[in-house]
Amino acid sequence: MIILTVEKTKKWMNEIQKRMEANKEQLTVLDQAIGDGDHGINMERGFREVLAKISDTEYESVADVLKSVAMTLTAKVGGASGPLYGTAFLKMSMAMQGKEVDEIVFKTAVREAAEGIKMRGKAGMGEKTLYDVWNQVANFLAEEPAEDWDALLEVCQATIEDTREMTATKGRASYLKERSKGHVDPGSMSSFYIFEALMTVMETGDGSE
Amino acid sequence: MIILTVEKTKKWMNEIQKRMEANKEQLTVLDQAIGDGDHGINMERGFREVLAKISDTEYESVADVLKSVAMTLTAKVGGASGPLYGTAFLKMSMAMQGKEVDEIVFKTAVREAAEGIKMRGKAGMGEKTLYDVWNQVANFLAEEPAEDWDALLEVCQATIEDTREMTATKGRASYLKERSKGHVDPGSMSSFYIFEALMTVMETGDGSE
Amino acid sequence: MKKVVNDVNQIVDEMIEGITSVHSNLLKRLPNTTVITRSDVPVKGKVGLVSGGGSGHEPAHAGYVGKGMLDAAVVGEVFTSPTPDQVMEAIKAVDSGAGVLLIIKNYTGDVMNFEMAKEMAELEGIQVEQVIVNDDVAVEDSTFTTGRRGIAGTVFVHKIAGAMAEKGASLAEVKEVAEKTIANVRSMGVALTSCTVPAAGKPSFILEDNEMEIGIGIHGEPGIKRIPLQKADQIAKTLLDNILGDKHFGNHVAVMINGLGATPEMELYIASRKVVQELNEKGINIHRTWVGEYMTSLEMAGFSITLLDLDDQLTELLDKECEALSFCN
Amino acid sequence: MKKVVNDVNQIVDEMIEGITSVHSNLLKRLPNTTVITRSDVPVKGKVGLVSGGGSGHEPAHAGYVGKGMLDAAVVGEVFTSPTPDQVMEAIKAVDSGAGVLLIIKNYTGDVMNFEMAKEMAELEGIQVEQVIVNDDVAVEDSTFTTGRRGIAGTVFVHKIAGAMAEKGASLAEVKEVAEKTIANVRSMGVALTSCTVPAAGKPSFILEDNEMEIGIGIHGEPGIKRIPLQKADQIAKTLLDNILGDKHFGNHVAVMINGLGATPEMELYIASRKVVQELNEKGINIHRTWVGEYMTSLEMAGFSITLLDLDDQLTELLDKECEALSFCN
Ligand SMILES: Nc1ncnc2c1ncn2[C@@H]1O[C@H](COP(=O)(O)OP(=O)(O)O)[C@@H](O)[C@H]1O
Ligand SMILES: Nc1ncnc2c1ncn2[C@@H]1O[C@H](COP(=O)(O)OP(=O)(O)O)[C@@H](O)[C@H]1O
Ligand SMILES: [Mg+2]
Ligand SMILES: [Mg+2]
Ligand SMILES: [Mg+2]
Ligand SMILES: [Mg+2]
Repeated sequence: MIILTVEKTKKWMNEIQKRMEANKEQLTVLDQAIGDGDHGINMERGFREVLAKISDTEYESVADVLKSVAMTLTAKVGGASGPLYGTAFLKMSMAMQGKEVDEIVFKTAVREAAEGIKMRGKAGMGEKTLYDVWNQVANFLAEEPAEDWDALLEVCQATIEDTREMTATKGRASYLKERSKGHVDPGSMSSFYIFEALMTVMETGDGSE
Repeated sequence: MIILTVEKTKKWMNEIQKRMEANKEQLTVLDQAIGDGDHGINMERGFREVLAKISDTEYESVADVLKSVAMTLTAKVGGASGPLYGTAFLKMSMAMQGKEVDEIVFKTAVREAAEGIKMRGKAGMGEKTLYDVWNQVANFLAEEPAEDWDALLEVCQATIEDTREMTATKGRASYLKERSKGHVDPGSMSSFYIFEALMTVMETGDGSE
Repeated sequence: MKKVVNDVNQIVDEMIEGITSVHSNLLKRLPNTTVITRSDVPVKGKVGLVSGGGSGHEPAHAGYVGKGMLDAAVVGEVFTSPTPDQVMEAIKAVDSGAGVLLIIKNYTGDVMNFEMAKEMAELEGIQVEQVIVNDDVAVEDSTFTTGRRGIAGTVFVHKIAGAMAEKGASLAEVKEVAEKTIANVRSMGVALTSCTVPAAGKPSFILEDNEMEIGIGIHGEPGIKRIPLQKADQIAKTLLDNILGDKHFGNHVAVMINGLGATPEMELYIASRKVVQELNEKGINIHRTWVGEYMTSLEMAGFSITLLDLDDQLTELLDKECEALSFCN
Repeated sequence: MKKVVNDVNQIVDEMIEGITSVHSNLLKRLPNTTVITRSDVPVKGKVGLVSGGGSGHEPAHAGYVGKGMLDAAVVGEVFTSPTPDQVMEAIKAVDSGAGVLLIIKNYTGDVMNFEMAKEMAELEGIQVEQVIVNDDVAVEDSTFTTGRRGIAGTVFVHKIAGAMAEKGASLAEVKEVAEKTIANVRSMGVALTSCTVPAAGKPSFILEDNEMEIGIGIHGEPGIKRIPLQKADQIAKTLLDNILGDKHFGNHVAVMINGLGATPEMELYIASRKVVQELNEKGINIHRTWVGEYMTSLEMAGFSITLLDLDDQLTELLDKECEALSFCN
């Protein structure tokens, strides 16, 4: 069964953008605690630009949309999150190239995205970065069907909570060493919104209305 | 009758210093309102230095003490008040040169001090400066005996109150134009302490205890 | 009050030690004074240039001491004019027989203290002249009052008089070109926050979160009015309009956008952009623009704009090489 | 938040316009980019030097663009690394065939974005090398973590690599001397107050009236510890001791006392005085000390100290003339 179409993908981006806008301050506050206080600003700017880019463009395939998303994030976000999310969406696009996006393709794409993040950021599990969320989501999808979105979100949420107790060893929070404990990783939080947005799209039909 | 001796003059400076120290903040706050917020700091520093200078020095005459005071104020205060008070005490010293300080000499000295301030500061009556106080005190002494210290202080106080309603045309407060109204002139206030200190010395005997 | 200091009573002394120990190749302190001079004073045959004032305006004035600018800077307590004896020491140290020009900012205290020093120096047979800088258009220009303050425009006076003296001009000639510069320079500033005099320990005034003070002085003296915070372009235009409205400027000017202490360079350049745009639109050519901190007010946030009307002589002197730390590059 | 701005979303754009319109003789903006270059790039036969990073650190990095230093500065959003496409534009603009060296400060974002640009440029056949500055001793030096931050010491790397490139050295030679400089430079900072990212509108962190943060990063990242405010001499000694304890320094160093934004020059010199004293006592010769704002953190109050261990080659390159606005005089 095809689970992502061009329209649905656009709607996904739309839903992400709404969340980044609504949570811009929350993400920034999280980043002020253990980073440099710009994560919400970066994400809001990035997905605003993504919408501006994709809204009026006709796309042939989901892969094409996601390539556009990747390019825009890479060119407009900057910081750590720009290359990481840029790479994630680029890897998804590459995994979907020439294919319709059924469950198998989707699962492979998420795994590829997680691997891309790992390659770009040189971070492994438990280093208190957004890789934690992407990797756990990819792990979940390897075991479970891609329709139990609630369960998937629970995984995200649990991982975010896990980052709270971690000592950061990558990214800006690593400068804090033990003092980074007790704070949720901002990038993990923004990743949560990406999957939450996806769930919303998945649960409300094909978005072709 | 001799009204100022070397000892009494030293005691006068002592009393001034106490007041400048105690009112350092008040004078500074007054200067913050219509100036640059350093008048208390300047006066406290100046008379601290005066005491340091005169305490351990033997003087032949009141004129010599006051010359020392004048030099110290001129060299240690700076700003507008340094040259003005320096000049005032220097003119007093000059008027007392070679003389014992009886009432006549004292009165002449205060008038000379006021004229010195006028010459140095190029300010006339009603320009909202310490000249107002010195001039009114000199005027009072021209009419009244130099023993009615309470009345003299009343003159000072009334003049200070008068400065409140004036629009400054000299000194830093003049930049404020009408906005300088409603605030007492800091220099007039410090002049008040100088005369109040004098009164204390006059009323507590010859200070030779 | 949060400051990097040891003892508030030693600030000036320690600052002077810092400046002269760091820049010992260029500058020296006259022993037991608060005077900083070029290391090679007196410069033979050259008119000596002395300026100074209260401290808290750094890099003024030590930053302008060097070949082609000042010979000496006399440093007072924070925001307090230095005393006559200190100015006198500076005059004696820089005089090589060609006389000395005092460049004074128009504040009652500065004028009186420098004038007393001038009188003392003349008694010792040194030829001394003075000029009084009064470039701040926020204050009314009146002979009945103290008149206008000297602010950032003073730096151009240092530069131009300095270049003239370096050329070997006479005291009268140096004074003349300094006075021409003063006649041609206008400034005005704005504050977003107050400064705190270290010995006072508390802010000199309070501006609410949405307020700014237009026409601020460099000692935190109030300005023309207190109004709601505006956008950078609007602020820059207000200052510029006041400056251009005060005097007729020709079509060739030098510009200074001067940070008052805490305003990031980023913001100074945002304001500069508007100034350049406005002058371009008015057909006024900008010879050169200086953007940075030149005449500060401790850690005050805000900035001033200065315009100097140029003729051929002023342009040539402004462009001459010099070696003072904070202006010459 | 009180800032001289128009629209928080246009800050970077307007700042770049301000810088390039004021200094149009020296600098230019590559059209439709956030890249500022020397007006004469590419310089024939010379290795191109590109640096950059988030904005908010002015005068870094545009102030270091000029003959003898950088060829281009790539400007990101406030405290946010610029994107690969912008870095790529800079690389293309400065490459004259001799290759390009990227001088990157060690932040995850900067490293990733610059590396992506390097990959892109290599695909287009441009020879690109990179060095990563990590001078901040407040952070542990570890290969398992992100490692140390690049802070004010970066300016010395710009200067020395720039002088080497200007001499006509090869890309490998320029990279080698840049790496030597990185190996020889150490810094550490302290904050007295926070900064406010304009788009965030609120201070990045809160320090109480009696607190300071030792080991602060230039983006307001926390440091080693938060302790009660100390005297200037004590603070300077703590920073210096950490630096000297981190590496063996020879007896010939260059020093930078770098204001983070809102700290008056007066206070920087008070701290400098202690640094000079301490080094003198230790018998370490100071080749030269730079005091001023070189690598800021918006309007943060505080400062950093940088020491560069010099040998003959580094000394010669450090002393070479250059024309960048904020370092060369
Ligand atoms: N090496 C890394 N690998 C994976 N994710 C990282 C890495 N470094 C940082 N991150 C993620 O990036 C987030 C910060 O993003 P952002 O604030 O936008 O960038 P910056 O740190 O450059 O300001 C962190 O919360 C973390 O999740
Ligand atoms: N021209 C003047 N003539 C007489 N008194 C003056 C004059 N200018 C200023 N003053 C007095 O000096 C006082 C300010 O002294 P102070 O604050 O120590 O100096 P400054 O104004 O240089 O900071 C004013 O309150 C006023 O009384
Ligand atoms: Mg961040
Ligand atoms: Mg005052
Ligand atoms: Mg004063
Ligand atoms: Mg960032």
